[in-house]
Amino acid sequence: MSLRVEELNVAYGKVQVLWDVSFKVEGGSLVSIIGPNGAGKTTLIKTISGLLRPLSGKILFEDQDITGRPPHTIKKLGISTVPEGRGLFPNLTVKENLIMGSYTIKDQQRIEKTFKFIHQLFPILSEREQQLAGSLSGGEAQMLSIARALMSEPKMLLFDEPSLGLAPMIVEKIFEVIKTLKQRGITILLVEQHVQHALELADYAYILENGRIVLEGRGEELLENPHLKKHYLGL
Amino acid sequence: MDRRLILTPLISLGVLSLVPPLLGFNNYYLLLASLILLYTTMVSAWNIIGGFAGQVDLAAGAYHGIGIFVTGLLFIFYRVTPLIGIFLGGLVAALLAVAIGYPTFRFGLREVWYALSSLALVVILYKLFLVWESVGGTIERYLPKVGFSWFYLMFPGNYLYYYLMSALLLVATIVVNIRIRYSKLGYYLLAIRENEEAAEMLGIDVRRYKLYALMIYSFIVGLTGGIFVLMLGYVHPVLFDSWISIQTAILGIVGGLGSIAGGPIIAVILLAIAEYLRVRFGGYIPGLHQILFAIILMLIVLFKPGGIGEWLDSLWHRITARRGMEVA
Amino acid sequence: MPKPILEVRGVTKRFGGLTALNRVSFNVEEGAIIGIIGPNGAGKTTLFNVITGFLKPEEGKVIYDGHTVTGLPPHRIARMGVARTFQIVKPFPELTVEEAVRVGAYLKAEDEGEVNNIVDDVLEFVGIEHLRDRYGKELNLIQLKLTEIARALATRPRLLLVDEAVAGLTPGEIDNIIEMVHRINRERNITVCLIEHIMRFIMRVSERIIVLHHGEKIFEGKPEEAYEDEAVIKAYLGERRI
Amino acid sequence: MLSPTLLLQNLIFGVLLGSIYALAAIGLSLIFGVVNLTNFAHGDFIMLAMYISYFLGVSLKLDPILTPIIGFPVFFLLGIAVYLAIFHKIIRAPPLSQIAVTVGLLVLLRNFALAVWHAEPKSIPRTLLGYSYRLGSILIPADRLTGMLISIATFLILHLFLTKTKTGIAMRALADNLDSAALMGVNVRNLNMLTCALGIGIVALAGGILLTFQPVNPMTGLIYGLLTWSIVAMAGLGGVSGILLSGIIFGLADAFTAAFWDPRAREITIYILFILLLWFRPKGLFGRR
Repeated sequence: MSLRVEELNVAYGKVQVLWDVSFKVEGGSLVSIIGPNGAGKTTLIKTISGLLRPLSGKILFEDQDITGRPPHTIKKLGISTVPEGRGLFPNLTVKENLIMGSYTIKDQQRIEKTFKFIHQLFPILSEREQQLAGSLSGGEAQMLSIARALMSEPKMLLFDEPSLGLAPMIVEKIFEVIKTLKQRGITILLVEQHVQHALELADYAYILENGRIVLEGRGEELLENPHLKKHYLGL
Repeated sequence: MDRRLILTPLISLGVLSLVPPLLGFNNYYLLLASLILLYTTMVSAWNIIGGFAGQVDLAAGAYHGIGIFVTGLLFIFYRVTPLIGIFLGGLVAALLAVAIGYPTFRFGLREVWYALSSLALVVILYKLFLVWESVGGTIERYLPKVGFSWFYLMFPGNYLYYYLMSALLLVATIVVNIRIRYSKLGYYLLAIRENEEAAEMLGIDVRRYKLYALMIYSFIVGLTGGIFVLMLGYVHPVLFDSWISIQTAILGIVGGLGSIAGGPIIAVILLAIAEYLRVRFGGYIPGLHQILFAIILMLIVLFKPGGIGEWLDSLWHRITARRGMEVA
Repeated sequence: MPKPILEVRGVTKRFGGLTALNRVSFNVEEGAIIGIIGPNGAGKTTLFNVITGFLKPEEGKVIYDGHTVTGLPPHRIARMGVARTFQIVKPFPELTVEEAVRVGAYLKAEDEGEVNNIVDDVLEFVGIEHLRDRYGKELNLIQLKLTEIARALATRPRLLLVDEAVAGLTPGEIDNIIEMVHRINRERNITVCLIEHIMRFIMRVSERIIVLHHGEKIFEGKPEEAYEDEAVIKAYLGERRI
Repeated sequence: MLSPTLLLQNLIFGVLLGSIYALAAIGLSLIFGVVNLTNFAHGDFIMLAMYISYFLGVSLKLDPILTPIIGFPVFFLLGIAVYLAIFHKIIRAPPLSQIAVTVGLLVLLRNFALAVWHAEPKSIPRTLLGYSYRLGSILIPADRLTGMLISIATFLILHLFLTKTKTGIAMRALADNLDSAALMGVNVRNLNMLTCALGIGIVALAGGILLTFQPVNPMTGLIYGLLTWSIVAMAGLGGVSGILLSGIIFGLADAFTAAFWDPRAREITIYILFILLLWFRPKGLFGRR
């Protein structure tokens, strides 16, 4: 068992956003959480990564309780985040963004090795190394955000809407990358509104609506599920 | 609401008229009391721009100084009666405020930058009058000695008259506060303070209403300068005093943003304590009263951000609620 | 055929390299309820910001009631009869609900008496009279959204733009909003333009919808037809790969 | 009279002065940019640094230019103390609260100085650098020249720190995006504390240099506060080189006003420049943001 979330309740001030959300992500698997805008997807990612404190509930990573811990300690345990809207450092160069990704790693040799891997995975980033991250195109920026998350050699990756605002061709590419990462054995939690892709890739998936899990099942199953259209399109 | 407009001035005038007999008509105490009322007036006026409109204005020292110089110089150079001079001082202060405020709001200066540029205005005017030898310069210019005169508002050796003038101005400012708070202007200013975009979308010309608030505030602060210079008897550039700006904003914040009673009440109390400290310890710890202000300000902002006004308001609510029950 | 109250003609809005709106054109007939939907980042809120004057488009214009309003500041446009609510609520935390609605009511009222009447009327219409003396900071999300609608209605608009009214609400609360939108339209004769992300909601409210995707209008027509439209399904579900 | 010599003389004066002003402002810029804290008391830290320098100069007979050797570590620790006691509590507070609390701090520091050193201006009795170099008819005061060299060296070190070390890059990352920095594993609290310590520590350098040629009184803080904020406004968070450049621009404005109008009018030019800048270039001259 890699990540387990139990009865999570989260609020911004007086407004509760998540209600009794429970799910689990087995080690090495890819789990998608699908939901429309305002369903609470970003809140969920922020809570797991430590940026938000839940009202109640538990988050367990490798059977260790990480509920309410500050984000930098969670990162050190091996959970890396690709935040909503990339969350890059626009006034830092591409290289510096990647260095920030390896912030928790002390061993310079390991960092060099990861750099090589990143450059294989995203050749475009090595071309743009000295460019400011703020000048990248949407697709490049998303790749940098993923690459940055990989720099710490994470056991688990959290993706918050990686397809947001990207052209269809780029979206294809991004999901290819996610697939590759899954094949390399990284546990992945993917939060998306892009139903098709997210479900195709997923071993297991949950539908989040208005802060509650309303449907769950295996990826392909859900894709064929007549209720999905109802829940998602309102048919 | 109408009752409040009649009751508030009556009650506050009643209270304020008790002070001179309590002080035994001692001239020195009356001078101190008048100063306290003038500073309190500034706090009450600041509430319009700072409390209602939410702009951290630190230019009170500038408008106060303008009032001092316009009233003083008109009297010194042209024997213009302060009856007119004080009014003109307020007017010039308001004109200056608009001249600065129009571009400031036009270019969307807010928060830190508004506060800094308004504080810079005080220093600019101070130095400008220092360099501008024909009206300012480094030597004090004294008001002419005319003896006891109603026409020139000169009452040598009797500060009771100035005390009454200051008291009237304070009460008038509080009445202005009440009038604004429960009118279109007041609601618009509060909406701007709370959320400028939402206010815009409700049809509020944000810039224009901020300017209105700034004009009223600077006009009143200009008037305080006019009365102040009559008591002081001379003009000097050092009277463009940044401490006036800071003191006014501190008391306004401690009193509670937007609270009509909070600012004046807290100002009178703290300024009285400050005067006591200054007289008692000023010889060996010159800045003790300022330290007191600073500590109270920091404590209030850190631990009771609503200021004293919030507490006063809830007290008022409780009293009126109980009265409501008795009626029922 | 009723005349359009709002015409959007070839509006293009760019942010740096990103084209948020690409030559978007459509009309809104007086008295209609029209829905604008699209996935996250489709440019919906940008469109509202252009219509209400918060943003100036690079190309194209917005015509309201026969007058070109592009380039006018938001308060002028509001004065002409356009009101809106915001995707992320913009409450007045330190004002009571009554005072917040009052702020809106001053726009068209002649005197204090009329202001009071508008406030009473709107609070009752929206059904938040019981919240009258509560401060903005004490309200929950649905109460904030209703207050925002009340505030907008108090300006006596002819056109109301509603930006994602139901995000984060429970199904019961959504029903409440749907009914409210119908009543605003029918009883107050206000043209309503809704932005929504959740299709289900928009289907139940509007006769006609416009679908935006990556800043372009990809569909305009009846809601039922949208389900059959290839481009819309692709935009929402993604391309089905073989 | 606009003689070329006079022009050149004041050009040099302005650049020397400006680079020292920039050194006084860089700490404010760091704290404002990285910690995201509006510090109205920055000028009063400069004033305090000048007094500390004066104190060390009088009691230990230390040359003011050398006082930062003691002043820097003291102010570094002071930065940590102020962060933990005050700044830490208002980091997420609205601007008004930050302004109010740091104005309170300003008043405290000013009156502390007033109580200890009284209102009369203090200046250092003597400095090793009380002489001037002569280039033809042009004078280059040694104290200011040394000040500029120290300033430029500091800027160079700071630049290397911010671009070559992990901690420095993390500081810039924090300025860009706080949440993302935390997600990268940065302990935000500790880094904020370090930034405050560094920002206020550098003030000790500036204070020592300033005292070699300018007296200090308790009101000095207001003037330097407004001056350093003006520099930050002009630089617009455009990095250390932006601060150095805008410092020099204000230094030139200062020197030319003093020479061609009136030494007392220096602040008039500087603050009018500041206000015009806020109106017409709110994002600063060199800023990317």
